[in-house]
Amino acid sequence: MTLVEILAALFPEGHSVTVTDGLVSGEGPFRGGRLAVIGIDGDTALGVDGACRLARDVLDVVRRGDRTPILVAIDSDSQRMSRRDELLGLNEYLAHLAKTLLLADAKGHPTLGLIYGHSAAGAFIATALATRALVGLPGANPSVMDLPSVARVTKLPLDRLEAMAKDTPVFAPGLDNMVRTGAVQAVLDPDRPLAEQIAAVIDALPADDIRDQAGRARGGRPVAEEIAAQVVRDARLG
Amino acid sequence: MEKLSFRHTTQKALPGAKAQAITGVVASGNLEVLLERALPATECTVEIETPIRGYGDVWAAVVADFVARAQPGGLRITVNDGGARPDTVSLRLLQGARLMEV
Amino acid sequence: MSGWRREREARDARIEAGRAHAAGKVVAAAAVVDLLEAILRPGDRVCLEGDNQKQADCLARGLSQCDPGRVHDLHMVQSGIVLPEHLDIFEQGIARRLDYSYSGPQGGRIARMLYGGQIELGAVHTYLELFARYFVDLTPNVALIAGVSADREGNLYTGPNTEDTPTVVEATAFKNGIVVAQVNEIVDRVPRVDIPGDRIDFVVEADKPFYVEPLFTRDPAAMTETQILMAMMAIKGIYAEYGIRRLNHGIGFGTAAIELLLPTYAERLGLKGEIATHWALNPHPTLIPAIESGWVKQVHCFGSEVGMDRYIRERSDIFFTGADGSLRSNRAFCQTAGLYACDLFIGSTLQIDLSGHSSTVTQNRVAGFGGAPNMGSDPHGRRHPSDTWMKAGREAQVTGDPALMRGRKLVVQIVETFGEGLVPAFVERLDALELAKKIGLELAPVMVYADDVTHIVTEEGIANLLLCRTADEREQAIRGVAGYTEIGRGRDRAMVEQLRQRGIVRRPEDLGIEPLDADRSLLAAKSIKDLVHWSGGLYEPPAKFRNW
Amino acid sequence: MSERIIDPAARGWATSWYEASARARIDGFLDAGSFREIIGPEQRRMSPHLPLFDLPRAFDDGMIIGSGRLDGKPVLVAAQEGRFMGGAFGEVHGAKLVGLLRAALPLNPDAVLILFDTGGVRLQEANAGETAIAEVMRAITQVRAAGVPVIGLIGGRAGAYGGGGLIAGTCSRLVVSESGRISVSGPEVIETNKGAEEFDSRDRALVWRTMGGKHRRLTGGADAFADDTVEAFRQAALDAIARAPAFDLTTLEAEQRRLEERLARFGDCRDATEIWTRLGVNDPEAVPALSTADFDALLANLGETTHDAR
Repeated sequence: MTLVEILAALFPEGHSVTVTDGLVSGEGPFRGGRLAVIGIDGDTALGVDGACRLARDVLDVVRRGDRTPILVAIDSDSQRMSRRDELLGLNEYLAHLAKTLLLADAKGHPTLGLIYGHSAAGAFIATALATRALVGLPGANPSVMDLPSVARVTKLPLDRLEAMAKDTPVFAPGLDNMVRTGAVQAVLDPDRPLAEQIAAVIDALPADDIRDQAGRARGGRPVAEEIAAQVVRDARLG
Repeated sequence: MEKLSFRHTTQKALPGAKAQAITGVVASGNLEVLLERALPATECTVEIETPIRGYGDVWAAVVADFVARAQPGGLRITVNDGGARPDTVSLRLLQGARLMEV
Repeated sequence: MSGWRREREARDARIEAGRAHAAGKVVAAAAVVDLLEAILRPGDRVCLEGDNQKQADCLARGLSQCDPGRVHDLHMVQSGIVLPEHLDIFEQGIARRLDYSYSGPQGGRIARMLYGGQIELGAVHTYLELFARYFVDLTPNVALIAGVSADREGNLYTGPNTEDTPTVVEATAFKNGIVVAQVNEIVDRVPRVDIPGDRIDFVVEADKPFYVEPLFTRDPAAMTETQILMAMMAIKGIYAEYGIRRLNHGIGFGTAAIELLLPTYAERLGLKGEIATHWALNPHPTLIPAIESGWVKQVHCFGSEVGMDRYIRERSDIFFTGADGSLRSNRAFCQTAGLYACDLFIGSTLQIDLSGHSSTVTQNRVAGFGGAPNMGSDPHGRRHPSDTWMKAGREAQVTGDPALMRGRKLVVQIVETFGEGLVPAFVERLDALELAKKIGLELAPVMVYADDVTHIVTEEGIANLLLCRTADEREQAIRGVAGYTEIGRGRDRAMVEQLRQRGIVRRPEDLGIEPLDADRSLLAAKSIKDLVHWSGGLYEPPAKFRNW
Repeated sequence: MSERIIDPAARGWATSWYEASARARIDGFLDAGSFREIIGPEQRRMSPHLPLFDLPRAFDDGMIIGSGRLDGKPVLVAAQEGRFMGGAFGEVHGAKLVGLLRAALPLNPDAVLILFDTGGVRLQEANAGETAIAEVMRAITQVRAAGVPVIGLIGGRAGAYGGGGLIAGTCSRLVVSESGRISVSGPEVIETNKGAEEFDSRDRALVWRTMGGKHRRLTGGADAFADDTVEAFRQAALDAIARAPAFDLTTLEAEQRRLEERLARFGDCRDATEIWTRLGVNDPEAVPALSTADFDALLANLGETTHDAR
């Protein structure tokens, strides 16, 4: 689905969501209230300027004090790789954006990520992965790094990596693998009304971060949950 | 990865009461050594995982010299190797034994 | 017409042809190719200056762009084959025959080209040997050299990296040859005259400053405990034992570790003023802490080192500097100093065989020699005594009249038993022999011959070969410090133990050194930044060595 | 007979943070003998994935966690070993930090300390690493919201790159040394993707003045600048705990203003030296060579680099 199709499906009565320089922002009527939307469209890389603008939009929603849910719709590149972005402290801008989403969530705004295209690395962590729950649409393609690049860095032959990727979700790119890792809670059905599905996810948002539980149940992260739980069990102040 | 395992008998137990120690880091040309006081007083085992295949004889010689020199009786020693040279291995084993004697 | 001035007349004609592309002596960088095509003749002997440090790179690029129809079959007689252009000219037919000394980064390509017959090789020399032949049978017709600046008369300032230039110019200019100098800038007045203008025929204003490789910079951050242990053994087991004051160091990490242990470990051993006071050495950044701590009396240099110029300028009590204040180096003199006036050479190598022959040649690389064999040999022409030299002589003396005994220079190989990628440093047979056979060298490229080596230091111990009395003892002494290499594991343990009783093989514990004390905290500087601090901000390291 | 020539206590110089292993940093940093490791190496909770790639594993997966005391205060601490797989986040590595942060909520320590040393996500376990980073960031905000400061310390070989840079940006306070680097894309990554004209990764002076500790401290990307010693980091951490900002709307609105102002003031700068000039530094070329004391004096004169907006 394209962003236009997604917005049309969510807001049949119309909306104020605009896309400028690949940055998505606005809102529309939703279940008697509003649904705020921020995001990145068109495989756009996220740099300092974009992260700053999206964060401001999130803070605007939080400042209003209601409990408007926030949808983070993502079809992005990775973080923008440039000398200027790093010079200006891209890590702070991306972290700030993630923090605004996490604050919104803590303040009672349901936050929901929706990945409908690509996303990778810092852009992914700062946006869709900083929500209470992340869902995907078929065809979405999140990745940390594409396999040819992994092959270059790990010095392993590409065909061997491709073979390994088939039954090792922990490193291979793609939506299915992120589902199995637990990062993506569910894949929506494009043939069913989208607004209903989004509403259902929002109504059933988990109270805690259960991504590691899902990762274990789905086999994509076999040990993370157990390790984290053991740490909580064993930790004592000395 | 190649797995190697050696078992030696020593003349005595390694002095000291420390239950375990770790030294070194798994990095290129380096290794980590975990030592645990877990065996009868005159036994010592050394288990190794190394990414460099075909150096079993060298490992055997390094471990035998270490055992003769340090008399690490009672120790279960486990090595994660990152491709260290024998002299580095030898140094880390001795460092580990000394940490256990404290 | 007299038959005794033909060289001079030919020279005049070439200069005349070259003047067409010059304003007086000055040639624009864009006219280099025209100039070279005008002054060069097929079959000329050409010295294209370059060694393991500075490079006449603008002239090298120019030569490689000459028309092989006009300039061909040159005989290159030069210290270094370092730049790609140095070999390109052989592929293009511009050059055919080669006599050289050092090849470093081009070692692999030179081996392939020798094997493929693209180069007709005279010999691989040591620096001094090649310099010597410049004055006997390899005198250049044309020398292409590099300097920092020149005036319009050709007076040349070579700057801190003088290196080979005086030697090359001496041989060329005084035997009817032509000298072309590339300089970074033309000035009204040079800071000091390193080469008088009447020896320089053309001055090319280069498009960019000549390249210098920071070959002698060793980052203390990369120094390992093993190298520190070896350095401790060398200091306690050799420097202290023989009282070594006059010396030369190679460029490896082991010797750099020694330099960094002088103000710490050696200081605690009470050796200050007793060892390592007078040096034939490039300005190693790792020597800064020892200099600053008052260990070093003086240093003469082959060349300079990138980033060290300001420091040297402010330490003229230690270094040789000109009236302008900057370093004056000279490779030929410093090599001679290393050969005759030093009591010890210590350096690293890639392979040592069971007799003690060593080589830096591997199966696919001809690295050349540079100066190590000059420093790393016992000069039979030496006639002045020193305590060190005499002590070594006594150890080596087997038979004969003690009154006719002469001393020995200490030639020490300091090697880790395994190199990069677990490649053993000790071998049955040097790869150099295989390579010589493969590419048809009459003489195998041996760096230091066994009869010159006196000690081998490894992390396992020191082998004193002076004290060995038979070939068998020598082999077992070498095996006895060869660690866990196949050579080391093949030792006769009982015999090595006997050699140890006689002090021929010495372990760290025999020297009172605990291997576990070999810690990086012993290094006087643990990073390049520490070296900058030691220098009071005078050392300016190249960007690639910075982490701040 | 061997003699011990070097008495470690009498060496006369301090342990370098940059050079120390993660374990040595913890040992020197916390009150002597107070560290209690959680999931120690003897439990051998190693990566289940690295063997697939024929790569060696570490007993602690490069993440050492536990509790201890800092000047008597109970703290939780996590340290990355930058030499093992570049300190990168894998499944076990990340889960240990997630668990530690979750444990902070019931235990309520005086602080959680994260000793960063990471290149980002471990490619061989990329999805697990990336998800763990997201989990860590969420957990940090929860710990901060509960009133427990989370202090990041950056001065290791690997710096704080990739997701490590994002986690750092989520902490209450950051202490950095000159060697410390904080960034998202590494120099080589930028060069590979955008060419050497955009970023020459071999120009190390450029790397450090773009991503290094001094630049980050000058621009407010870090809150304290420490000498490269374990003791200096310990002192700086103690100071940081005492004055950590809350995690609330006020703080994030202040951070929003701070970051917007940075874009407006410096957004057209090509090089760090231009930024430093605009900050009021008289001799920007001299900054990289300044000693810590001189650099602190410079910071005091500038007066606008310290803030609570994080």
